[in-house]
Amino acid sequence: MAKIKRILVANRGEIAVRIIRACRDLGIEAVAVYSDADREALHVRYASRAYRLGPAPAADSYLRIDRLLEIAAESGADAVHPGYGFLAENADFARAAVAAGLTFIGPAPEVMESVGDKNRARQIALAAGAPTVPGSPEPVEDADTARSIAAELGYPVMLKAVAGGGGKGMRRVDDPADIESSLRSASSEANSAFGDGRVYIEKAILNPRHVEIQILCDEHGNRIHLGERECSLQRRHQKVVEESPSPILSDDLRERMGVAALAIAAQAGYSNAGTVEFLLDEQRDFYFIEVNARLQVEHAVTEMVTGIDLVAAQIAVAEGQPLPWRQEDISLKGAAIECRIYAEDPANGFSPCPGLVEGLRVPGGPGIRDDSALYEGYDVPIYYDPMISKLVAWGHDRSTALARMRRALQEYKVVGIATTIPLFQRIIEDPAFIAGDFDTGYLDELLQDGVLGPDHDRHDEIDDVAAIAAALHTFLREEARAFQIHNGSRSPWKLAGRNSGLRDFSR
Amino acid sequence: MAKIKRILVANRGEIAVRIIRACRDLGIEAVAVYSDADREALHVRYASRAYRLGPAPAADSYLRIDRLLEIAAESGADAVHPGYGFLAENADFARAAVAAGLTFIGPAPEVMESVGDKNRARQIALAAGAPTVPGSPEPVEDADTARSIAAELGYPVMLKAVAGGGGKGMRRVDDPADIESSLRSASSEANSAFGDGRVYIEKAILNPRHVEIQILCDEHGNRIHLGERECSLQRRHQKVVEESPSPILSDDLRERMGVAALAIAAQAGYSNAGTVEFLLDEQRDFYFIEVNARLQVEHAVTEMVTGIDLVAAQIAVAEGQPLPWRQEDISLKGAAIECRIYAEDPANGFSPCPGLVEGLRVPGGPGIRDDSALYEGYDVPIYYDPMISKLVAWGHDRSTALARMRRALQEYKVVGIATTIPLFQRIIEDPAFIAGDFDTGYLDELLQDGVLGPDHDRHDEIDDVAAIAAALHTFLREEARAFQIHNGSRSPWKLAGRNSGLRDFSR
Amino acid sequence: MIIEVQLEGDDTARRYRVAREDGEVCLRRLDDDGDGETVCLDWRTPEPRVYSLLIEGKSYDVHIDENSADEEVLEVHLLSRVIRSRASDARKRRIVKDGAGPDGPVQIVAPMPGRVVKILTAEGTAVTRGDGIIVLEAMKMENELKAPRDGIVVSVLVEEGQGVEGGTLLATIE
Amino acid sequence: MIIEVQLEGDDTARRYRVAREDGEVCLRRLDDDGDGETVCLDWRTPEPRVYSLLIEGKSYDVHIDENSADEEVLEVHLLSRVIRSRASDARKRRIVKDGAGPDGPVQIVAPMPGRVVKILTAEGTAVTRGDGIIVLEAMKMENELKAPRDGIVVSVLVEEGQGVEGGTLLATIE
Repeated sequence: MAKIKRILVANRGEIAVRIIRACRDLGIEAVAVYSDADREALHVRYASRAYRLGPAPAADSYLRIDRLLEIAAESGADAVHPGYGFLAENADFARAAVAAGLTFIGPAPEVMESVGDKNRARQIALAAGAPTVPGSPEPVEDADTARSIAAELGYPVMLKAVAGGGGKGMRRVDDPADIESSLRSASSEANSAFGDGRVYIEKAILNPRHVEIQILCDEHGNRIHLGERECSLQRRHQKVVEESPSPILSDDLRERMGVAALAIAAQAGYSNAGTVEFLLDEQRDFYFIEVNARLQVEHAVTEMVTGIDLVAAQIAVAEGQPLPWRQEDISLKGAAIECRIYAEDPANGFSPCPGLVEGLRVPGGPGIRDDSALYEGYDVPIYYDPMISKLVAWGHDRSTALARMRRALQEYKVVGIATTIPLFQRIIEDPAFIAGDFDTGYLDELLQDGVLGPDHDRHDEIDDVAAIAAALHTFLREEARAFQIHNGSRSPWKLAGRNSGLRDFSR
Repeated sequence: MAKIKRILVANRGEIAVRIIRACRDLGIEAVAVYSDADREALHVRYASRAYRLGPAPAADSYLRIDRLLEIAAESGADAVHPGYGFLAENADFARAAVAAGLTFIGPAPEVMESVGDKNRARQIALAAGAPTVPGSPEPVEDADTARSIAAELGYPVMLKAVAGGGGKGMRRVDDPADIESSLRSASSEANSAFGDGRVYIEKAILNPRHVEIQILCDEHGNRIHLGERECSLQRRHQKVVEESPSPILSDDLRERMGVAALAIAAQAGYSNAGTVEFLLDEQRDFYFIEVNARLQVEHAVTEMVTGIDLVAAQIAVAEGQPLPWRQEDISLKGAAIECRIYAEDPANGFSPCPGLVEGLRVPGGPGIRDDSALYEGYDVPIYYDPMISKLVAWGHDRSTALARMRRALQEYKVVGIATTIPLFQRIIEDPAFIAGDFDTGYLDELLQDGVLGPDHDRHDEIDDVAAIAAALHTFLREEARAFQIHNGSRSPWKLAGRNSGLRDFSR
Repeated sequence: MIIEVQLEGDDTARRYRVAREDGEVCLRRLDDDGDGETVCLDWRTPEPRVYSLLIEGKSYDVHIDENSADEEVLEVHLLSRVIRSRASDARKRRIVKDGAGPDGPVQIVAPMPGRVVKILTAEGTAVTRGDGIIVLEAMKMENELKAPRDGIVVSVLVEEGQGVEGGTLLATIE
Repeated sequence: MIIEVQLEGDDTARRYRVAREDGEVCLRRLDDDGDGETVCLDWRTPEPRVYSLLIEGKSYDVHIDENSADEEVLEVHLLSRVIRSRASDARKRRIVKDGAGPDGPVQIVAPMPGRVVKILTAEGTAVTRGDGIIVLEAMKMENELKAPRDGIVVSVLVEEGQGVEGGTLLATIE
């Protein structure tokens, strides 16, 4: 049970900053790593130490296990935290770190491997007595087998990649006639995405909700769960808004799902923080889908309602400490919601928008937490995941949390790059979302008429003010330009702007 | 019990922003008011409506009761929130607002008046059976009376202004020989500060702690308390750091102080949110000192540990709603601490530092709340109170709250004006503060050797890096200047800076 | 100056006469129905691209993003909404129109910084509206830039693998 | 360039030779003990007046405030500490010294924006170090600006009631 003194944070961006903050709070030194694109990133600036990994592409930097271990040795780190993404669920990395004498902050490599394989994870769940989606426990090889399994399950069925995630290699089949072609296309998509074309069949859960249980297990066999997160708001199978508690879980259902999640954890020999994901059908029956053997992006909503710092808890467990809580110590207080803010333009097909953050105003006040890697002057690089901030709001009930989120989104100004803030502003005004009445298909449906909403959502007063602002903006730009043409290239607007409000153009 | 629809926020700065946020969270329109110095202030920008009050000086704007009532009528406001400072405890304003048909968000004017007079408040406390500091309930007129009261109480005694606050008109007397001159000087100081020279005598509480109870009372006789705030960290009788819970209160003592506070509230007929302030002596005996009939600056620490939004609660009470909580529903979870960040230079005798905020980086992450009125480009005006932000940290225990505050202070960057952030960085490293071992005299004592601490606090590594950074900064400045001299006044550094890191000098 | 503002979804553009009077910016709407009132705006720019407007007692904090490829295309962020619009100096717009009307050359501009991963049409190729011209990659996502109208790709100014800034001219169609 | 840095509380100043080598800023400490090693700094300025320094694997996020009245007086904010220092180009400092040594004229400058509430000494008055010259008010607080050394007030450039910006020259003592 060695006290951890220096943690290599094998990640970048907002999650690296999050982990570094936990280190600072615990009096632990954080060692940052950076690619050439990230020398000025906040995680480098907030860390105690920082080392260059390599060129900008992730394959040359954040995915380089050899360089990470070299830096761990050079910096004198005694532990490594992988964050999420990159190498977070790479058992080879975990194994290499342990072999190098480092404490890996996460589950043991062999556990990571077994729960990371969908088929093995499914078998673990079955052995633990947890409900799973009806279907084949084994990959299917040919269309005839698939057809006979599907007939037994009843249509519609889902074909899913064994190595899958993010909706790749996934097909819904409504009719036996489509089995063969769907199997072929799912397998080929899975192969090109994961290098593994194996596919299995499950009964399709119609209009499902995605609800997951946060678990926390120590190395002494103590296991607790920290309630659920509602993650049904997904765009193309990617979570965009999460909340805790789920608006539809009863205490009884939460208890049963928690018990199932912990049984799976026990069966897998799981330790450290993890997430057990379930689908809920329209009868509120739940089915295990997978284990995420790492910290999740949406961990903050659980932190807000339980008061527990999950990163600090991960570190304590990795040190070998027993959990300081028993299940009865855990209760969910109030409600929390998270928006994943991306550097993407929702009005333009969610095309990525890296670039210079010319202006930034961060929301504040009661119940607001901003976990971001932004600062004014930061240049969002083109190479990595476009998530730039996680905005979290807490309230004593769900409607207060939503109201605060609405307010915070309005306060948040990121100037210079487009972000998905307008997407969340749309979602948070939608009656079905406000009522808690949505499933995993809801968001894609909502966005069919464009992110900014249908025309009937327009508002005369807002239109008038927007048009006036646009006219003002254009007038000032053209005026400044005319002045420059008449007076030579050196603009006097620097002085004039102070008084006339033209500072915008003088910067 | 009329629902409030539109609130005139009769204040400015961070507290106006705080109230406007609560309005937005509740779906209520906020009407801001502004002086000529505040047209670009955040409270104007965040409000639904905004009206000009008058010229910059407070006497011509924020203290103009007539203008406020005109604006309330013009804007269609149905209620007024006074914040703190300015007219918050001015019973004439409250009375005029009520007479104009507005709902005043605070206690009734006559209650405000009775608890605002120190002598009457003391009589209320005595009638309520609450312990008060031994002393005269009446102002003393002459030195002989004073001497005989002092002899009865035992030295040292305190002379205090009836209309007092902030340490003005206050004298400690250790010896009968000093009574006469102290009485004269306290009375004259009180007269010039408050226009009221009356002074009373109390026994001096040695090495006291200042602990206050937050109360919340509705108009139906329901009263609860939300625990205490420890406010002993004061510089020249002004609170600078507050926390909840107090590091020295037992559950039993909290309960007894809460009961005393509520008895005083009942005796006064108090409604809405308020604070009952006490001194604690070295035996942990407590003595009532005064009632603050308004929201306090430090209300956020109570919000963090109770989960209750005090401004929202004030509005609900003002609407005539009964409190939704009973005393047994209230518990303090974890610990919260607040630093009042001022635009003052702690290294230069706390001289005020208004001016342009050229750069701003706000801290974030778990447990951090920033209630501020700052943004990058904001020009802090010279006319008003220098408090620019309240930084609050919450943790599941006091040491976690302190660690997060330490981290947040390090993250917080306000470029362009000096702030008191270095003062808090000093306090938070001080062993006595960390141990919770301090009284109201602690901070002035700590600061005797200067805010930045004694020389033995120096650190070779930090000195080396600081000197290198200073050399680099100076080199870059001189280099840019030399380049400008050689190449004419139009600087090419705008381009060069991008690559060489010289952006600093090109802005 | 006459400023024309076309809000997305509106049938017709709004026209404003905007001028400085005694240092103030004053504005009159000139739509079909004739003569509106001239109002002088109470406005500030407290932050870059952010306008604080007070109109009839109401406070609006407006943030305007210009499209990096076309400064006339604006996204106006206001009260939790985004209103897309095109705003231009009417006289200037006429000049541009004369030179590059619907039949003039069209420029394909990088909408964001990124890397050119594929050039789909060589110089001299005839394309129809919607054909892909260039694939640009940024943040793990590929974006196909399409021909906004029929024509011939007269120039391609970048190479595969090249990194480009937002706003870079990539190709021209005539 | 030779830069001298005097940290408050230190007996002697540190001297650095700073130069650009192949675009990098390299620095060598030149203290009494003779010749140190030349190191090229890994530095950036991600934000105005903020430096990110990496030195021997350690990361320092340093924020430097210049005194508005005297650019050589720096407050270096680093790891929860504030280190006050005076840093200058040694050659330039010599020039200034020749012109305005300890016996030269001294300027009283407004340390912050504010309003002149009182002028305590008229032009021509002899003052001793510590005497109040001007009272400046800002944010409900009065600040007395004092004579930094003995001399005669040769000019007072402001009037009572006047508002001044930070850095404004208020008076000169010789």
